Amino acid sequence: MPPIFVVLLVICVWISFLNPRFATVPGIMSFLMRAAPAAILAAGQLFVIVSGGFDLSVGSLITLVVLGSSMLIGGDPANTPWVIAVMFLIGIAVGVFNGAVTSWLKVPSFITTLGMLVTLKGFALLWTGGAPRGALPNNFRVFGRNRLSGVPLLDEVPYAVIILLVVAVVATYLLHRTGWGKQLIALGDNPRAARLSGVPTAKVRILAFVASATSAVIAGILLGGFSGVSTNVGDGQELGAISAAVLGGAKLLGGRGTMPGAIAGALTLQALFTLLNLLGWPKPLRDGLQGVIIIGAVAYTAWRERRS
Amino acid sequence: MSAPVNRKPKRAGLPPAFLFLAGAFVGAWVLVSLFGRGQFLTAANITNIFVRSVALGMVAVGQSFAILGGSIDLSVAHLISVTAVMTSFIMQGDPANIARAIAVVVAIGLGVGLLNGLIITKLRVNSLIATLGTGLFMQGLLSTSFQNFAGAVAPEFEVLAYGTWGPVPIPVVMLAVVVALGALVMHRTRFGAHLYAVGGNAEVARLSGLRTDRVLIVAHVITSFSAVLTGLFIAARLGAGAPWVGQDGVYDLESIAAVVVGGTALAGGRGGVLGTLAGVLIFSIMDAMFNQLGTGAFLKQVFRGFIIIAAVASYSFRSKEEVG
Amino acid sequence: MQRKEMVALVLAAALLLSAMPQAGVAQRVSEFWDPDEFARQMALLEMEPVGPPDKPWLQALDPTWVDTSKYKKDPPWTICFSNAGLFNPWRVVGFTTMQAAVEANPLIKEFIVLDAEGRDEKQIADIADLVASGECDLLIVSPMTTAALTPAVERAAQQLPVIVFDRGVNTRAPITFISPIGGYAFGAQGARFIAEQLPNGGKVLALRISPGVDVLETRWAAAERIFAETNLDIIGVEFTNDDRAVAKSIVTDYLLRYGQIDAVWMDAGATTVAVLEAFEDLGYEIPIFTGEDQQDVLVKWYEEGLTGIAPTYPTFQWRTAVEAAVMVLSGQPIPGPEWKLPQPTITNETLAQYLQYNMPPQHYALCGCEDLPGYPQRWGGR
Amino acid sequence: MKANGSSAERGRRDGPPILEMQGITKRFPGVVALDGVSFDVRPGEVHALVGENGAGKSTLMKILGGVYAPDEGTLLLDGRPISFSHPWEAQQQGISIIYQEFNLLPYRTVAENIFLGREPIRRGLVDYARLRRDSAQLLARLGVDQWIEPDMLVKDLPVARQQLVEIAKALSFSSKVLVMDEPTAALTDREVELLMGLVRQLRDEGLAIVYISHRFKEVFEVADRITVLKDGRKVGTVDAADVTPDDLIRMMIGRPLDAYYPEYARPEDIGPPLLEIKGGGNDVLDDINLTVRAGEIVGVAGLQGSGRTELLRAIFGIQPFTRGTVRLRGQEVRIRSPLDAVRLRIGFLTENRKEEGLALLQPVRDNILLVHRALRPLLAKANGAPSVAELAGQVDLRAAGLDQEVQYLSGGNQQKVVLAKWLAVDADVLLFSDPTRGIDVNAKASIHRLIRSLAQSGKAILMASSELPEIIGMSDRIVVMWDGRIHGELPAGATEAEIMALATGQREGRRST
Repeated sequence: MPPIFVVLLVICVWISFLNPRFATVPGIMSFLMRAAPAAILAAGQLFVIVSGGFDLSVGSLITLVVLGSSMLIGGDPANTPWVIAVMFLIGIAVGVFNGAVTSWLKVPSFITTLGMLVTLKGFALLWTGGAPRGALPNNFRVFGRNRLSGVPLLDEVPYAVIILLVVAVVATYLLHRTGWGKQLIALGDNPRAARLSGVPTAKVRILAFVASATSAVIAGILLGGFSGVSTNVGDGQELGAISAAVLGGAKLLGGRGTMPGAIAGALTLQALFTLLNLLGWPKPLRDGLQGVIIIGAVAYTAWRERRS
Repeated sequence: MSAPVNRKPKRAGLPPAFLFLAGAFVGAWVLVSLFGRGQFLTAANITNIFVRSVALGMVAVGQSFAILGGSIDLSVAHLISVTAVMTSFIMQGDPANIARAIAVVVAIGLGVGLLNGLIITKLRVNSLIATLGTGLFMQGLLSTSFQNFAGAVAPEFEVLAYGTWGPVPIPVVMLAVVVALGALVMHRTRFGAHLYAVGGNAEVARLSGLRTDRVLIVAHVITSFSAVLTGLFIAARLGAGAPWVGQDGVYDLESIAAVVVGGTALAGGRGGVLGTLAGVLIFSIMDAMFNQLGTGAFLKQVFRGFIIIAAVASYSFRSKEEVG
Repeated sequence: MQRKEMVALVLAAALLLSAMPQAGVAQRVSEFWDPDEFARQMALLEMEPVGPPDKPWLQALDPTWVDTSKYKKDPPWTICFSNAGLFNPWRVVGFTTMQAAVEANPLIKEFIVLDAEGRDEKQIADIADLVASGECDLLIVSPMTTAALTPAVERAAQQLPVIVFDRGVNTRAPITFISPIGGYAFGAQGARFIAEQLPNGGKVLALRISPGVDVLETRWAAAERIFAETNLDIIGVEFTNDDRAVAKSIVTDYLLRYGQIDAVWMDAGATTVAVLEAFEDLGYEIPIFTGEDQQDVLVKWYEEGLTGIAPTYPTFQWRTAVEAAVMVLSGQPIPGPEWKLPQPTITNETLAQYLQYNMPPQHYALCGCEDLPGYPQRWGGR
Repeated sequence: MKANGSSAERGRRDGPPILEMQGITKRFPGVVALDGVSFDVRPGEVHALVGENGAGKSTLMKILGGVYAPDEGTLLLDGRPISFSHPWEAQQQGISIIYQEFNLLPYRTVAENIFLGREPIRRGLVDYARLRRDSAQLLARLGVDQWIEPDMLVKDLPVARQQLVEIAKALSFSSKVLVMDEPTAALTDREVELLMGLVRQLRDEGLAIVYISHRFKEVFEVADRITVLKDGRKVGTVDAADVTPDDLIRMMIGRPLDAYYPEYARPEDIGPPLLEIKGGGNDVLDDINLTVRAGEIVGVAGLQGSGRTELLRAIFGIQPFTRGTVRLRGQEVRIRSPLDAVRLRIGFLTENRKEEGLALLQPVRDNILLVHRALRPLLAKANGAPSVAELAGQVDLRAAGLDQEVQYLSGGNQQKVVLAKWLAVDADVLLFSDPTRGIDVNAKASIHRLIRSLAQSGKAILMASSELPEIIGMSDRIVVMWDGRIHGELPAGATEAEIMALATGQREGRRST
């Protein structure tokens, strides 16, 4: 079993030791519900990371989704379905832009998506005039906030958990069971060899950014649902997603990474925060520890690779 | 041998980013004259463009070293906060403490740079993750210990931010000195030449007998040191440091943006300090222009992102390599 | 991973995590605590304001007056404004009101605004820019942080008439500083309400926007004093950055750690609804809370029959800044060097009169904007 | 200086060695690169190191240069044992090396490259004036100052001149031992002459020179002693005066050529033309007319920079033809990118298997299926037909399993994975560029047999190689490139001399086939 799952398990056992409610079905469901947006984002980010790139624009895209939805819906719940559709279209457009600029103009994705991070946040704020406006109706918020009741054995399951499960299965299938996923990993491992093997590198890479952007749209819908309209909702999410993927064993600059690992990485970070919260650590120290942990994880992986 | 020989000598003057700088300047001038209020070409306005460039400029000069070496430093924003807070906390408004405060923050900066360099070279941790980690760690400690503006700088220290030297503001002099020193180190010292080699191709550098680890560590120490300078300047400018000043200025991503807009390749090995200065000035000109055009801050942000992408694309689009 | 390594790692981690000192920060005496000012604000709360009864933005509490005849200038005027930023709905509503107030006044020919994007560093440069441009007849400043902006404002005041509002500066250089009664009154009202409503040992969570801003620091300083005199259990003080997502996460963390919480004291209302939702979503009873005059808070409070209190920090002060500028440039005396505006408090009893269903959720009831051009559409209303 | 030495002139062969390697053994995953090799060189001597690619020359040299540490054995310098953990230490000890792979920074000037790591310092700063002056002197000493100026960027120089910069760089050291690894691979005769003179001069100045080459002409011209390596072992050290080239070949190969290479194609094996190029050209190629038929192996010979590899890259769409027509299986086609070529079932295999052939962190399975997947819809299932196990069997792959990461395979097996990748899509026009470079002798033979059997199964094969024996041993026809053109064509069994004559542009025209 990859190390990250062991770490996750240990932390979860520890949490349930401190807070027995955690080990119950509702406890686990609440935990997964809160971790869902970060886990989905990590899943999306992994597509880009294995291809050898970064997607820093996801945080701002989340903000755009939350603010944009509140603007477009304008308080009328009837607008929710088409607005959600529009958000996915925006996401796809952003993904295509990121991928196309990186593939064809040869701008490193770190820079492309850094530019998009700035632009999208600016656009979202420009649209709303700088502060949250409007509200998200309940039929939008239900995905991030409510639970499906009457599920056998589990009783209540948050929609966010169901969505996470679907995303996890689909993403795992796409990365590890399709020709696209395999070509993506090969592209990240050795772009030149991939190109010379006939891999349509631009198409393959653009799709990775689309996957990442789509995950950001989903995460945005869940986060907007969880807490409502907010201008900072996406801030820093991109670094969290990259950290999660790296904790899950993904190699920055491409060629290695597993979907279950990345999702477990996100869950581990969330579990760690929960644990530190229960241990009474203040928020800044929790962030500080996160820094030490990601360095440690990557150093450990590097050391293991050198040893073998 | 049939391939043509390019006999054009290298170092043909200024880096191409200055073309963009000139473009931005003329563009801003025209736009402000047509649609804006006031004059663009006034001594006061130009001075202000430079003053606005000081904080970002100094740390961006340092960031150029990390990026030129094929590395990156995401911890600078947090180090700026640490520096600003420690400076005013130690100084407590007393000029007698100025030297001690500076000594302490410089020591911290050198230590952080050393730590970044060691984690990257010895533990083989990707620089992005390494500096993200040290940044988070520093910020964690800082925010746990300080929640607010801490102490105050001595009034004499504020000269750094508000004094003038003849008609020239001292901060601008400071920036000029930092850029000049940076350019000197990068273009005229052995270390600079070695840094180009390490960033250009670490394997070639190693086979040529360079101690690449050492070069990269020194580069990171320089980057951190520049963040300390920015931190000192901000403390002087604000009168005190608070644990959020670095992050609020987004000095990590902004400095990277300025460096790459200035023509330094993100992958390393190509570019220079003067380009970075051009990058920083382009951002400042945009600030001034949008101020005078009276359009809001958010529209500027939208443009800024595209400018980063467009500038880098102009350097990279001819490349035949796959870029990730 | 080898099993031995794993065990070693786990043990090391366990040791490290548990050995770390618990929440190591002792609460220091706040530099923002000023007992005299506290007493003064509490007194002002009881006072009747001077000024037109239907225009609270022109009222003043216990005013002294400053002569402004030396600033008299022939209209039309150019008024400049250095804004800290538009980073929350309160500022957006206020700024909208300000722009409308400028438009409503034909004597102002131009209104130049620089937005500092929430950065002290930029605002200092902005103010220098405005002063250097030579176009401003008067400068209004809404500072980002008090200490950082003081020198810049002092400098500007040497060359221009300056009016400061909202957050203050540590100098008497501006002609006047416009603000409502103040943070002590705001913070104390909420804390007293909670203290009255809760039994001994009641669990209270305090949520603050961010540190370092005087108008916010004073709110907590007063609340902290009052809580210290009770037997309430203050389980935590956290910063939300005015972000609903952060606020909801923090409250959820606390509920998971402590179970039911009896009251939430907040220094602003922007995240109030998100905080209450955290209780709802985890199946806890909605506690006693403090809010502000945002419509979303008021509507939820009213419709769900909750118990709360909403001290206000009226957005109409943005309008006051424009009115004051006009008075200064006309040479009329204005309240100064401090212009204290009234600061109404919304309670369960007075709640109904502040509900405005036609206005958006983040609209502030005390905008003082109802008679300005473009109302209500300009503020997003119907 | 002038190249005035005659081949009779020899260096000293007396005195103690300055550098001694004793019983050096170095293992890599899956291969023993060096097995108990001893070697020494004396001041004022040129000691040639010969052997086929994969014999262990480069490994030995990298051990000398501090790149690798030996697993066993000792290094003695001036009789003192030494060990290097970093190339820097080797330099400090006075050992300088011209590596075979280009070791230059493309975006730095010639002068900066030459003195990298040893920039002259004046008052704490790099003395760029002196840097330029010293570089100019070095280039003048090499006799290339009319082509290469100190301020040129390396990336703007053609390959052969980069090689000269490389040589200038090695000369700039004031070293005791100079190691040159195939320094003439990219040079024209004239440049080679210059270099030979220089080597003699350095020798006379008392430098110990290790000269690695497989061009016998040069070896016999400058070497005092010759050491032959084969399969990682030392075959022997001989005085250059005592042996003939034939002796050396026998020592290197250890068996006659015809037993080593598979048989040529018989006329009845050869089918219709699969690849026809008429008037092909681009910035580096011109007037390329070439036909490759099913069942035959066409060898492409030529010096580095002659357009040999560029021809293959043009066909494969990496630097596509901008002129002329290409017909594939009788159909006219346009190939503008590798993807076009792959879609037309053209396969490509180069000596740079790690850079151009393989995704090293991925398992054998995913590498073999990479091309196959690239040709299917993106969202098609990853696995299924064709059978990877069968393909692996077809190329005689030796791996721990199909899930083993290819980074852990030996060079020969890695090349087989690349080959299997193309077999998976049934590519019937295969372009090989130095397919056996850096691979040990047995694996080499096995790959040669594999290539021949592919031809026999009806595939058209175009094989470029820098090794003349390989070209001669494998090709049913040989085209020789010079100056971006096909300078001539030779039938199977042509001699090295015939090929070199065409490759150096000395002889015009073609011999009929």
